[in-house]
Amino acid sequence: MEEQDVYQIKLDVFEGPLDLLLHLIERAEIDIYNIPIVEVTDQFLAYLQTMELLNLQMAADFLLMAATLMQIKARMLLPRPAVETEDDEEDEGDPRLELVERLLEYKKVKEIASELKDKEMQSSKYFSRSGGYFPDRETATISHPAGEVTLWDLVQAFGTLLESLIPRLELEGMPQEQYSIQDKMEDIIASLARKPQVYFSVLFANLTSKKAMVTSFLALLELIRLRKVVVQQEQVFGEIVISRWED
Amino acid sequence: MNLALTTAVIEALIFASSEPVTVKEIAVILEISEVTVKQIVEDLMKEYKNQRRGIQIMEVVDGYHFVTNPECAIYLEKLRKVPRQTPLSQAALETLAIVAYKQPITRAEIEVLRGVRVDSSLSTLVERGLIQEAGRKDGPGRPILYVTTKDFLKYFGLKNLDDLPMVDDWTNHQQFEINLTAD
Amino acid sequence: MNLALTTAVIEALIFASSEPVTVKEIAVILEISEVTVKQIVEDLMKEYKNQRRGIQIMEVVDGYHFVTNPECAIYLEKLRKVPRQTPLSQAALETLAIVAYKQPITRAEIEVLRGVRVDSSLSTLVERGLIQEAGRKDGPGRPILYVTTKDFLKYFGLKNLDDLPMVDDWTNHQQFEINLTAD
Repeated sequence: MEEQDVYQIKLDVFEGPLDLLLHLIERAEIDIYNIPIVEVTDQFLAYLQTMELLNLQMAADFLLMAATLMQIKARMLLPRPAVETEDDEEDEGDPRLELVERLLEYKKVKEIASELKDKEMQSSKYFSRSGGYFPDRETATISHPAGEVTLWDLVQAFGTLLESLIPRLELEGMPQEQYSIQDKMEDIIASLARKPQVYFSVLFANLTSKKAMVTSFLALLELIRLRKVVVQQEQVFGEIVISRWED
Repeated sequence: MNLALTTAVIEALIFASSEPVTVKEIAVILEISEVTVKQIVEDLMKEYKNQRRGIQIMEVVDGYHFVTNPECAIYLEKLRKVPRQTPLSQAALETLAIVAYKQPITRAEIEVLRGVRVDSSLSTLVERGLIQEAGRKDGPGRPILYVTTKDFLKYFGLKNLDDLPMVDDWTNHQQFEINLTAD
Repeated sequence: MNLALTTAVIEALIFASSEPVTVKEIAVILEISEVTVKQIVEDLMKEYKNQRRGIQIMEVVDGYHFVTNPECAIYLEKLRKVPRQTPLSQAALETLAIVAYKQPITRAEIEVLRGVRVDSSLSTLVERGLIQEAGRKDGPGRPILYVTTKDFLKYFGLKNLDDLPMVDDWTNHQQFEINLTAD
């Protein structure tokens, strides 16, 4: 049936039972203060059936709302004592009152949500500086953007690298490789022939043992001593960059 | 220290800070009056704006930061190195709307208003830094209270909570006592 | 597209990218020649330099990015010392714990462990100087690796990483192989 189709299409669109109820009321153009509870309850239950048919996970919230609706329906069908204040919509005796209030509140939530959505779209056109390339705490060090690093910095950086890498490597039980300082010096020069600069951490990232790292490190120191390479650091604690010695 | 250098330093401060810089902070750092700072920042803002540069200074929450010119947005989206903010889901937007207007508020109170469980949208919002925990409510279970963050204001381009759209009685925080019948 | 807008877009691209932008990337995005891009970027660089602005465009290994003018450095140092720290959120703490015990680690690996996106807590932690980028992992996409900083140790009163409290499973790496299904 047509009705069923509507439900099927809308299935995943509802944010919850209140959203569904609001939809049913708005679609039928019913006065929210005077909800035809029998009709709405039937439609709500039909929706739940559709969910079951489609094997969708029935949310507890929907079941709770169905129970609430049926309870209100039952109370509506009971004979009510005549009330004098006909024009008083907020008749305390009306079992629908609490539901109506919740629906009205929820309607406001939806309105605000859609305003926020507009604002989100609007402000998504402004991009701020992302990723913290020079985050707050390190900004001050930009004063020497390519300042040379001291040997001590390098040793420290290496120490940090070992600290973070070795436990992992040793636990992973990687096979150890054999390197000589000469081999490693050639490796570094070879990487620098391909690229003008190499990151310290990248150079050491593939090494699988402490010994290989120490060998590479000594090779690097030797190259620095021989003025084959220079090392630079863009920020304190930042990446150390190795490049060819120019001139 | 001349005006040119003062202006340059203010520009650098606004750029370098990871969070917007306040007039007060700049005044303290430069040892000049807040009035002077405000004047210089406003001139800088105008300068960037009039030159229709790719970046602009924007006033947010209680400070200033650099943002790109919205006219460049379509090109920036092509740059993969700009982390893409996925827009918030409808569920998250509804939960956020409630927190924004009713803060501080507990999870159970939000659930009464939305009629659904909100665990997952709450944690999304906390993860994205749009809301945060702010102590606990007195009473049974001492539930956690949530409030919006400064990032919430920044995210939606609001200067403060009063910038939120007015919605009937919702703007009057006192008036709305949440009835915890469903708890 | 006129020169003014092209220049503005290039400025915005250099500003907004989390990593330096290359001439080639800009050329592809704007659909103009690399020669033109290079000319415009160089003009922009000169403009910033001649005006002795607080921010400058700098050419680095793999592209261009904005940096602050070195003349402003002493004031930026002061900014760093202006206290403005709110306690870390639970989300940020969890992310930090993972980085501390699993470093070096990529964003995707952290997300597998936490089960949520961690962009925002990662950038908070980087901004606060508790973690930092440390090169890239070999493999597809060469994702950025994160490690904790010295400030992290200071902040938590640790002498070194070995001072971190032992956490059974976590220290046993065999048991805790990260499955990169989410990458």
